[in-house]
Amino acid sequence: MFKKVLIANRGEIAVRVMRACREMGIASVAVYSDVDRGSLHVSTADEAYLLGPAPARESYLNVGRILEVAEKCGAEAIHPGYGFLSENARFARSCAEAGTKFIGPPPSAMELMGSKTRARTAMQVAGVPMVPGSARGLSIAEAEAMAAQIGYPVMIKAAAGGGGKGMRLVSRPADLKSSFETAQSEALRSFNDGEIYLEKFIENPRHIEIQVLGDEHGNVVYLGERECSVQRRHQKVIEEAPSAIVDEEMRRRMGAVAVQAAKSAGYANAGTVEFLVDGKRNFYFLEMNTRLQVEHPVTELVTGLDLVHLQLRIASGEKLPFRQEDVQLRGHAIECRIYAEDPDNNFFPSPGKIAKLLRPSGPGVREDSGVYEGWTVPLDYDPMLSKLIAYAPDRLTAIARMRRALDEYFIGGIKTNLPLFRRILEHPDFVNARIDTGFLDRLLAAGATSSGAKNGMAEIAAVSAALFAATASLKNGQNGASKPGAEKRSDASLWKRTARSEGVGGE
Amino acid sequence: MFKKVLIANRGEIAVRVMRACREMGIASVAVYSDVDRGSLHVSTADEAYLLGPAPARESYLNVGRILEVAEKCGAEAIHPGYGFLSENARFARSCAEAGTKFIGPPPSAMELMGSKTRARTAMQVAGVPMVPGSARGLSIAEAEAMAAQIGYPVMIKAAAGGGGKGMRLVSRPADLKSSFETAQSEALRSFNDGEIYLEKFIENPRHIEIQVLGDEHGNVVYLGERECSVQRRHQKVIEEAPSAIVDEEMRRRMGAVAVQAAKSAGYANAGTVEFLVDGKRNFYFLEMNTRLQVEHPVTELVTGLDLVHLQLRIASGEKLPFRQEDVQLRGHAIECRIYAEDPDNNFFPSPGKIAKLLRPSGPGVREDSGVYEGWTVPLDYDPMLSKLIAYAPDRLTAIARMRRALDEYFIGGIKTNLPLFRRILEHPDFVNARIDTGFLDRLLAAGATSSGAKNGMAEIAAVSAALFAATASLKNGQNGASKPGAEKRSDASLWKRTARSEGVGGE
Amino acid sequence: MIYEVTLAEKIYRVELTLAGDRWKCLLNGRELPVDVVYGQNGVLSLLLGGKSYEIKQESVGTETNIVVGHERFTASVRDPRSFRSRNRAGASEQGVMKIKAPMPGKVVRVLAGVGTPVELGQSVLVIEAMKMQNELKAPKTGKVKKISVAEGAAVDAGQTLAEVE
Amino acid sequence: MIYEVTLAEKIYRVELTLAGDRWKCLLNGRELPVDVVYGQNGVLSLLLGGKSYEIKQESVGTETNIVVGHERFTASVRDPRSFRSRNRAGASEQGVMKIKAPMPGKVVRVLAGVGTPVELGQSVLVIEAMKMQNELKAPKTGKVKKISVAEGAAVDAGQTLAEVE
Repeated sequence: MFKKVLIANRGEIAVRVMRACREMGIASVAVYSDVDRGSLHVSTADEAYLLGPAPARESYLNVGRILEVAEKCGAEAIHPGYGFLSENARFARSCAEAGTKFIGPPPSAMELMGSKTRARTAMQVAGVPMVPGSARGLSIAEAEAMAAQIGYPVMIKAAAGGGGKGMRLVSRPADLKSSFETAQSEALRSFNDGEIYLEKFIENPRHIEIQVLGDEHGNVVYLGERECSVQRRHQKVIEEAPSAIVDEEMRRRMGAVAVQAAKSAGYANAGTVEFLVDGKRNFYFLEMNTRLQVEHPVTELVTGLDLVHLQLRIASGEKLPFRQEDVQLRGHAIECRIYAEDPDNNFFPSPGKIAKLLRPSGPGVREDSGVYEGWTVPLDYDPMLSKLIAYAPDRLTAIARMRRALDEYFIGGIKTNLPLFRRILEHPDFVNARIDTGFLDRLLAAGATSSGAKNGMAEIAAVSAALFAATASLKNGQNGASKPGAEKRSDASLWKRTARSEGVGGE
Repeated sequence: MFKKVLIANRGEIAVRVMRACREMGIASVAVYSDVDRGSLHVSTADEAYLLGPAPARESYLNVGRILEVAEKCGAEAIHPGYGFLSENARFARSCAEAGTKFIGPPPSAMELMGSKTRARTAMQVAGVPMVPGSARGLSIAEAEAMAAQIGYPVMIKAAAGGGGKGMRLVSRPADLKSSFETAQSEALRSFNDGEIYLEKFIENPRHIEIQVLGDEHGNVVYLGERECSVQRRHQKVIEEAPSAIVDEEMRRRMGAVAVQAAKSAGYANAGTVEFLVDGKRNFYFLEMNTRLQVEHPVTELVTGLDLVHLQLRIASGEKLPFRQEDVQLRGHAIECRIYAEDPDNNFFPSPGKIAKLLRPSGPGVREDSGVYEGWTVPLDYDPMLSKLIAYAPDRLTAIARMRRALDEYFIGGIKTNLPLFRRILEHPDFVNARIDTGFLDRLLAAGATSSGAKNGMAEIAAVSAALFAATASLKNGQNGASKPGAEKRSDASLWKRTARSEGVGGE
Repeated sequence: MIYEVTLAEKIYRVELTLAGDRWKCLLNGRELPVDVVYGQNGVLSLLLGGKSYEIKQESVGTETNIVVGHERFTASVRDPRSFRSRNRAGASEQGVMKIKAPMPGKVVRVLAGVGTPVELGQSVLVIEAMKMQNELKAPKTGKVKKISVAEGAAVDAGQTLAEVE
Repeated sequence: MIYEVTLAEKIYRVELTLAGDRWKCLLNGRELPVDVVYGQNGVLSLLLGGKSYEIKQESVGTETNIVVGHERFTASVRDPRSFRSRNRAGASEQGVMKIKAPMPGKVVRVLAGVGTPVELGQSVLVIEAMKMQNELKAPKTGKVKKISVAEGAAVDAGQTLAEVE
């Protein structure tokens, strides 16, 4: 096993990997940017080295500097976490050249899966089910023939497309020709490439993914699925395991396909094969993520395994310590991603100082956090603060437990998306597992309904606001009327001043 | 299911039961004594009512007042937690008479198990293995015959005994007569009852217990064992599940015996059958605890069940939602009981204000706590603050994880037994599961060995002490030499004053 | 002490008197038998008629929130006995209103310069944080009186960026 | 600022100079390139030669502890430039020593009254907390100069109970 591992990341995932290192007797090395000197991952690590200024390209994406630190401090391996350099095959190659083990798959597998068209071709060869359609350019006549064959609605896509450009949804044969031509001219203008192909349009799909794990001796297993259909702008918000619509037989089929995909790519270490699932529970390959996922804890809770421990053991050359038939799912786990963002204001990021932090705990509650009370969330990176995970014997109990944990969780001083989760977890469609990738957008479009409970609590809140003000005023040695000149710049007086301030701020 | 449940307890167990109520949609009612108004269980509950002054007999043992509160607020059931009224059969009967459901076994089962001699007789009838010996009074001649039959060493015990009085260990036949006579005269003097019986002496036994769960329809299951051999003065300090010496076959035999014991007592709800286990893995009935145990979380983690949810469901009349064959153990769990006590000073209680609280979290870590930062631990009750539980795929990883969690746990301002746990978890006998009920006493008798690491850290500590003092002095607006008259009574200056105080306090 | 608390456009008059270590509380003239204890810093345990409430208080940018259980209320508290405070309040509602930064960030654009007439809700500045842009809008119809920051400047939460009169 | 820190009977001389927002640190005359940040209240993150230490400070009764990782040190800090503090310290070690309550509790018995000769380690008072009794012992051989509390009195942690001279 490695004696020292560098974690080329920050925030909750850096802390999570360092905890695993501590548990395995491995010294952990943090790297940090100028604005992260006071971050939790720095004080959690056994060693810590400055990378450079705040911008990621000068710090957490600075391959040269990271490898220099690894060499200087004698780290034998680098864990990339997720994001940043985790899916960068060139970084993985550079590690190998520098004699440092990259904790992840071989660079060749990362390259194959990193290219959408190469991956699609390889997966087709491997017999992985894909959304019906063509992966090569078509003429209008070919497109019409294929659409007739696979059935409407279909999606017309530019081969070089991205960001929604050169994409058209076609619901009936009469519209195909004009849509094809519009998409083609848009693609030509945007990408200077008019190649157009066509796929069946999956209506309201679920996003379900399979966790795979392979060692460097050719063994690959799957660890069940995660349902990640609660998304906003293709960003996962809630994940759970298992999926309410996947039964033993479907899990076995999806797992076999995922293992086949991984094996055909020469995959090792932890990876995730993402699928779209339609209303008839047909599943289609979407992409493979060649790294540890944010949502790996839900899989850990239902399998009883520790994926980061296993990543480290695999990277050090060990064989998988169990076989497929040893993997059993038990209970149900749900994860909420807690972000410093304002759900009432278009999810605008809300960096700033965490003035107060009350953390949930107790039975079946896990918090993987990267923050502490008094820390200032910097402006410069992804605003994820922590992950809250609830585990219980069944899905409804896990939902109830997550609600209880959310009640206990309080992050004061910045806006977070905590209030959003209660809305989701109380929505009858979520409770009944009637979710797809459009669920959250529909919920948000419907707007918040003010709960009856809230109205009953207004008097309590009003009295409490006065009590806080009165106590603050006593603490400041004031008695009754305030003397503005005498105010001290304490938290309490600041609060009073804000409460009494006359002008209403913008927006 | 109940709509409202009163929790007749305080501290972590009250909070733990309230969390279960919240998760099940049940309103929870706290009761509290004068000194507990600011306690966590009061603010965690949906309702809270004052019982009376601090002494337990006027508050948490005040049956009349508790039932009055339950009736007034409309609580349909009472959860007694552990300790206080939890094993009081008369309280259970009073609940029934008042029309309030007592969440626990029938009073008759509590009475049977509450009397050591009645329990021993009933268990013998039920065929439960007992420490060899007699349960009735013997003459000297009978005692000599029985000792010869079961083999030395034997323990001579007064039937009415307690607190070690009237007890003698006899290692060889020659000593039996004089020991018998001494014990008998001591028993006569102490209890006015000279009845003496005899049991085989179990050397260095392990304490292993079986969790049972029965519904009110005659179904009883066992949920595996807990090893609780790490004890100080018969007080459990660390518990784990499963036991390192119990295999499938032994678990099945112990489980069957425990279920038999419970069934013969007409038992329902959660209970624990405690056994002594000798060096040859023979197990002997010790006693049955007719309530939820402090250490129930380790069973929850390895079975994936929630015992408090199940207690509530059983008490409301539901049948057990699973059968014996559905219960599977997975992984390993360890619990540390965190007390406000000073392990370096004969475990003297250390009540006072928790000035700083840093709580562990992350993968596989559960904290069931009854305290918060800023709370003052009262003098009046058991000094348990919280329970820290670590879960991992195997025992050694669970130990490593618990060490990691202990590193993260910081309780400032009062003494706690946190440092003791590191000593235990690093001891080779504990790591290798060579533990019995004498293990901890031997460890404590051996004294602490100052670790090499500690010496290397002394310079860091010295520099840090100066840095804290310098920062405090800057905060106080002082620059260099202190001006004693100018000191403010802030935490920082208090610290400085203490650090500089000349007289050394007693002990 | 008498406070006027505004929550969701409704005004509550709360009169608090300290009797020993307990607060006597009148809400809109009606006595509420509250039992209050301060636990963790910034957390209040309130018992009222047996019901137990854990209440937190926080300031985010220019807002002050009171959190009761999982319900969050934006509150503004005034002490009517404070003559200056009342006066200022009256003046500001009719006169100058400020636009404050809701979070730390960078000013990327000023859309309406000094002297520009603006309507209630019209965007005045754009600030950026964490790669997202947010438009800050005029709190009243009037004229931009003052722009206190330059394009490209870093600003703190609560900092006044502009005034509209 | 210069501090004398006593840890496990060893004295460390720590000289700290604030240069901008960084501390320059000399330990027994040798420069230590420390990089210090205050995180959570009472928690310090210290980097030294790449090693990262999370350090907490706490006062329990009459003790001050510094916790580095999971190692705990009882520390006493003196500022030698403070003439008064040094003087008092000198006097007390030779003259009067106090017996302080290590935790809140109740005085159940006074074993050695005023004027009684006592030996180092001899029990002087008994206090009780949480149903357990604890004997408080003489910090030096001498005579009981003063008993500051009566039997049955409730005492706070750190309160002086008796003096031995």
